[in-house]
Amino acid sequence: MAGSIAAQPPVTTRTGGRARRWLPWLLLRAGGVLFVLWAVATITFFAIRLIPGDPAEAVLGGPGSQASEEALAQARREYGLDRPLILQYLGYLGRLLTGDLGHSYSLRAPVAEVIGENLGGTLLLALLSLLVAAAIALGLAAWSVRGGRGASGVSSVLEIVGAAVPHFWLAISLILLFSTWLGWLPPVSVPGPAGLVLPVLTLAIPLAGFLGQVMRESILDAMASPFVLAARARGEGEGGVFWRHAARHAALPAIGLAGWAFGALISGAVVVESIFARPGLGRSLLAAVQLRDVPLVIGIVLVVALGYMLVTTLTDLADRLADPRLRRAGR
Amino acid sequence: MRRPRPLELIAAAVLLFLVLAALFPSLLAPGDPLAIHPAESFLAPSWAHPFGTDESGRGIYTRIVHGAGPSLVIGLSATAIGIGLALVLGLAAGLGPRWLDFGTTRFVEVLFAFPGLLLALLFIVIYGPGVVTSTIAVGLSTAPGYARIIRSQVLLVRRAPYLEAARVLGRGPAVRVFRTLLPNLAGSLFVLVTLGIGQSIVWASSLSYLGLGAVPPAAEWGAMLSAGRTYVASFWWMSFFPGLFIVLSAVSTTLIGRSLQNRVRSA
Amino acid sequence: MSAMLEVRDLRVSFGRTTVVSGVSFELEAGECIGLVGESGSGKSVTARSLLGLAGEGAAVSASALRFDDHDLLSASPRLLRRLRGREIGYVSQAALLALDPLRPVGREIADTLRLHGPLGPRQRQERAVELLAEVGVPEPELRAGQRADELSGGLRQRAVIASAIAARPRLLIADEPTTALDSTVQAGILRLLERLRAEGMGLILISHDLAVVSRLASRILVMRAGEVVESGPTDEVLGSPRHPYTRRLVAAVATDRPRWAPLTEARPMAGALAPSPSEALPPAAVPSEVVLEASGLVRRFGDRLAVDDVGFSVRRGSTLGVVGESGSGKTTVARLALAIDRPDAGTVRLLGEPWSEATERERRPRRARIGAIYQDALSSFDPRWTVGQTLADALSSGRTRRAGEEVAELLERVGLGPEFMARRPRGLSGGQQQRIAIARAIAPRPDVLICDEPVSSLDVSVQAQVLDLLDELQRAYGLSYLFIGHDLGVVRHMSDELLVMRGGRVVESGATERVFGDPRHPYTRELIAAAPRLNGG
Amino acid sequence: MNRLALPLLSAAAVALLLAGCSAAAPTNSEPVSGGTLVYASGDGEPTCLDPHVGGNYPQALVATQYLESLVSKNKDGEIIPWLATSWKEADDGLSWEFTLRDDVTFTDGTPLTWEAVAANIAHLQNPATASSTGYLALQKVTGVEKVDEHSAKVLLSAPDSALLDSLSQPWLAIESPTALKRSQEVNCESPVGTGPFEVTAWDRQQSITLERNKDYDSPPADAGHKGPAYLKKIVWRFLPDSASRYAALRAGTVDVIDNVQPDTIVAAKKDDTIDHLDAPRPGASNRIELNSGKAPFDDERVREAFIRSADVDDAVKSLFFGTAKRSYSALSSVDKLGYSDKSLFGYDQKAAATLLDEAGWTEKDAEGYRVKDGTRLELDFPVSTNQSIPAEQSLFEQIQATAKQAGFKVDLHPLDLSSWYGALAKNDYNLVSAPYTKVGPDVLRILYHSDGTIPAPSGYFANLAQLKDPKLDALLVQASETSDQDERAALYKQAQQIVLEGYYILPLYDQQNHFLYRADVKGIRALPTVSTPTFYDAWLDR
Repeated sequence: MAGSIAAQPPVTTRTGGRARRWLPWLLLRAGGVLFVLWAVATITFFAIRLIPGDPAEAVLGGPGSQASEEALAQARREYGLDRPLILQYLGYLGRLLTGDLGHSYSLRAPVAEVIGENLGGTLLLALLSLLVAAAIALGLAAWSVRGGRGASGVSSVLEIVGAAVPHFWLAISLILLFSTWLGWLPPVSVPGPAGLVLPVLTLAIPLAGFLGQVMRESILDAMASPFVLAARARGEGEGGVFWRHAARHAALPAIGLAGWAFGALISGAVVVESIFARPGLGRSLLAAVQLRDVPLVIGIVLVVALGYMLVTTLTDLADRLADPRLRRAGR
Repeated sequence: MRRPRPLELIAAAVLLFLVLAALFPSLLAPGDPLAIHPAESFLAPSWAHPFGTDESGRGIYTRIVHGAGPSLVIGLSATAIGIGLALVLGLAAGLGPRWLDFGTTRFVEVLFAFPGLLLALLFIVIYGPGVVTSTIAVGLSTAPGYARIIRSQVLLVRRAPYLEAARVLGRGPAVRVFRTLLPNLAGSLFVLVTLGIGQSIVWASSLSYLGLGAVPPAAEWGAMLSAGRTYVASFWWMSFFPGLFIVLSAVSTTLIGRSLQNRVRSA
Repeated sequence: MSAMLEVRDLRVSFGRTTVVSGVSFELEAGECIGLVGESGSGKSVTARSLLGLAGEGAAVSASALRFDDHDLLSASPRLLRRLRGREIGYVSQAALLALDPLRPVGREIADTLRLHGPLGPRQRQERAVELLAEVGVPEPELRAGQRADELSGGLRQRAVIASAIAARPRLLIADEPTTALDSTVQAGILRLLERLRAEGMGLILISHDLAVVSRLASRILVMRAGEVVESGPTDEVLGSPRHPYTRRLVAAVATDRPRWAPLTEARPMAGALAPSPSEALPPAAVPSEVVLEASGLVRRFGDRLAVDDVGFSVRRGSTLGVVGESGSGKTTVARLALAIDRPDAGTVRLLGEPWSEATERERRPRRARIGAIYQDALSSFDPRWTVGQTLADALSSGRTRRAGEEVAELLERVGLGPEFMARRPRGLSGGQQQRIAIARAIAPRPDVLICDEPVSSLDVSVQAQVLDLLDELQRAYGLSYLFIGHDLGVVRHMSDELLVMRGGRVVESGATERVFGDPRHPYTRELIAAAPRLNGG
Repeated sequence: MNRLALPLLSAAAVALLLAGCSAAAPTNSEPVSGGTLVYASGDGEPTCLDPHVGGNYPQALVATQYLESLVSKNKDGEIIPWLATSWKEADDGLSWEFTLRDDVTFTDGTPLTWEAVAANIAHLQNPATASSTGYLALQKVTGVEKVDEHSAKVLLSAPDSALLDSLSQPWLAIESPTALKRSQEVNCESPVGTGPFEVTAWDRQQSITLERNKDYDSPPADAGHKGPAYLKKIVWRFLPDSASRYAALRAGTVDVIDNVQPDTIVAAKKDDTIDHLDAPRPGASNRIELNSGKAPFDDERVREAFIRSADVDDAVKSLFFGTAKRSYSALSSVDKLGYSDKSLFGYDQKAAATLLDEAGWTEKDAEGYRVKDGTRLELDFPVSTNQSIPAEQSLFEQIQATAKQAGFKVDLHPLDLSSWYGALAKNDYNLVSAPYTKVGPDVLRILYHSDGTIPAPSGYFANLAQLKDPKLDALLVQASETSDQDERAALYKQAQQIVLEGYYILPLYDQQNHFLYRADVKGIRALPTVSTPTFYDAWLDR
């Protein structure tokens, strides 16, 4: 659920250059990642403390448990909830450094294990949705470039509408159409590909709307550029011109958007995973927050933050490799 | 000025309807959005009730019209919060010295690293659901996206030759920023605002869907959509129309924003 | 044997506007024909319509449009695609952008072979390297793998030509092949085209630069507003131009025109400043005070030494020309003179007082004493302001933006009417934009004006008007110019004294006529020799 | 564009045809062994599969399939034998002796002996188990003694007429003593019982897998057959979204769904491929409690005025499509000792107005809400979005609207579970609705005895109406101790009269508990104890 984005690749950090100068860029990047992860963990740790309700109660099978005083006292000792907040925080950071994400209260299992089980589902969903979104956006762009007069008008409207649809309204409509009325697809996720189609479509369509709008500008610029005229003059057909030249140029802003898209996919996953009952990080996060399961919330948030940082680092790298002008311009 | 394309007319008409509905709801829908008529519940769309009725017999058309106000308010104020915060961050990063740029960018990345929805979830669970908290939550979670765009725009404008020309003409830094840099930035901000309004309404409705948004019986589109969700198999219109208006408002604000931008650019 | 290419009264129109009408010419193999005209004359559309690439929505008609036995008018898209690249090669107008920045240069050349040859991917790559060598690119293996932005302008142009001739076409269309190239590089490209023509390739050379076309073309068509105003053998057209437009074109070429000689018919200067239209007379030699001087300037970017120990002095009322190829450091010198950039070493003094050492706050009040105009005038205007607002801002040093009569008078002084006040610079021609830039620069009555390539991107005739305007203003206000350019003819015509720069160093300096009369440094000699001249050779 | 449309339309038409007619189901009369049943629950996934820990209804639903209790109940509400073949209360009522079946073994091989009873009761009373429902039900139990290898004596601090009712609930089912020695984490993941199925896998947030117990032969007295269950396997899934849960049932992806919405019940009636099981839960009826512990409901006239101003009948009819019958009692209609009095709850705005005037709420503010010495008649109503189904939340909205006519300003606050309990703990409510499932009328003691207002350490307390009436307390204690059924019935009747006539609660309907299942799944029945369906007798007619 990140904000909207205009067709503007982000300005990356200010160092760059030949192999020798990659090192400072890498160091700076690694430093940035560590800082962000630390900040995210800290903010979440203290933010959750603001939530009303007794954390110890969350430990004992969630809210409303009529656990006895001894049970609550024992839980506080066991999870160190009786120590002053700062000590808890430092203890927590210490364990974090050793990779111990702690124990989930609600699922009574190590957080790392819970995340391990759910990570696959969400990653698969996110990656497939990204690919389908890119395919739809590219398809629309190709159609609008070669489809004649009305094509580009219609496809740009489709993109705007696509970007404006709330995930859950789309999910409900898709279930109504493809499952209830047409009966082609299962309404909830079942093992195997059939269960993936609707969830992926629900995430991919809004993302395709955004990607399409962003790629459209750079594709139209490329198609009107001198190097495309030169390609045509060499005898290249329209198809060759689009796939060999314009499509690559559309990839640049799309790569720049990847960081934001990752955030949008994770937020979307929360909604899609609960409607289609797919196991995943999104759904576990929602449940964990409602059950005040502190370690699980922080664990998931950290994994998502790490994922986000990986994606932005990769896009930063891809930017530099794909478009040498960025590297040479020292940006 | 270019002759308006049919699409822009439709978008303008939708926006006009929404603003009218927001300002004078009783003009377009005289009924009371909250009054219940248990005998007339779950009626299909008909002349009496163009969009059908909900589980308590309230006209969905009436509630959508009366819901326009709150939904637009959420859209506008969330965008204001989002872009306001982003403007501060973007300008600090774009104009300030390098260390400030580095610091702000790291801060924006931290905000970005939080999945938008989690930021909203935490905020709402701490301060309780409701229109105000969900508006601030949507504003906060959209700010990093805008901050990143504003920062790149500022850097772009800051390097523009006409700023250097102003310096050659002897204009001081303050004059250069306020008479030249900011007004030129405003152009690109305008698009962000129109895009932002649509997105804020969509995200606010997602929060209502998760039960974190407007408190019943308020006629807010997201809450109506969420309420209709359980009846979708038997009474499709309860969810369809609120959803339709959420999409319509987001699409028309984007279209109007885009066409105004083209007008400004080609004027 | 009928000609290889026959064009009979070609007509191209977009919707209601006709862009090309009544163009006819023939071309034999091994012959070069020149299409000359200013921007908007339709020369480029004429060439492109031969390939069926006139543009979106173009209506092309002709009584005959034949290449060998192919009728280009009724050719099917498939046939046209087969002709392009295999039979007719095309070097596009903005050559520096004609290579896809994201793909290796070798791949762009291999594409032509892929489309029209039987070679497999590996042989294509090898052939591409051979082609690069053939067009004179050093270290072709290395260059083939690099991307467009890693090559200099000249190398990029050669790579584009390699791509155009890869399939050995029998006709090559070269559209503005040498614009924005330094003269020495330009000379190299023309020699390459000459070799291709000699090897039997038909060549259509399109340019706005008469001198460039005159070196290669045996026949010339002069085009204006879509029509051919004059055509014939090159020496005839240039030697004794019949049509008044051709005459003006030939006259406007600044090369070899003495200092102060007006390049345009002496137009009576309106307003109080009309000097008597006497023949070219330098202003009275007033005991000239040094208004701007620099000594020992050094500026380094990373490990590249852009300016190395440069010194100069500009006298009141006179022009110091700075000439050199791109990358010679002349623009950096201009930025140091304007104190936009800080030198690593050396000083700049303005009107006798320290200028580069002063703090920005100290400099601000004296900024009015030194103005600047740039090659791309449009990008130096605030996009949101009208012409009136821009000039009012310059006049009132920022306080009021009221368009008053002083603005109208300022416009008049640069030869523009008051109706321009309400217009937006974006909607004006290149020449008009540069005039407004000049008006803005002289508004605060400066002593010195830094002109960084002010006319390089203008058509020859427009260029002449701007240069004459600068002369008039210099004579009227005793302005001193630091005039920077890469076109030797223009710089020579404008400057009293000259600096020749190469690789950040001043290789030669002195009075302009002395430097051109007997150039001492070999690089200066090479520069002068490479500059294209109207009288061919 | 039309080039593409033609093929798309024809494909859709074909698919519609296929989906329309369901495959003709082969009809066998005899139960068929084998097959896997997929159960889709709308509740949140339990945090622990051992119902001793915590003790909520989702745990009871799944535990019914693999754990068994000492005793059960039949349709007429009489206690019938299960793991215990017979039982005897001591004359002084301070102990009960249970004789166990001698031919039952737990699925981990441990034989069922008296030690199992002792171990389970100890496990329930151990604070570390953090049991709530089980812990509260065994408050009077002080210990367990061996009588012989297969019979145990349960010692009490005071006579407890509700002991058998309590022991019949899944939250007090008997688990293998050997298994109980394992860590709570392991036991939560794979509890060991004597039931017809056993837990073989728990893939969190995905599904629980139960497989047939081959050696099973200890069904309750009223079971449909003997020996092992027919089904080979049960997959227990969690589909929180009600619309997609119902769609999954229609698509055949799942076989049984719970938490069914009223409109889907009506739709299912029209669909012959889906059958309906209505099993209202025992214990308290679904009701709105009026917090008499603080203003304005400390005044009985204001309480009656509110109840008179709430038009519940119309709302129930329109929102529940007749799938729920209006209740005028504090107890579920399943409980034989339920007492109801329709006359107390008639919708009468005039009466409400006069009552409010008598109570001093005479002035009205601009929006028509009643005001008394400057304070507005405003009521906070926290609503738990987890526990109240959407139809019930709409009912509260309709009550809010009708109460507004009488001058009450009702503020609804839909909250997630944690915030909801938080609000109750801080006494931050005037109205609240909380379900309570328990076998037997003793639920009245938990809900309305003044002890119920003393919050547990976690802040939770059950007496949400904050009713402190010594006379009522005495009645409830006496009823819980007498074993004479007629005396017990008379006592509970008087108790309920006090609660109803004091206008402390606004009863709505029985605690709804609806299930929909594919018509080709035969032999599903709800245990008459806590109305959880058992799939012991179920088989697939496929």
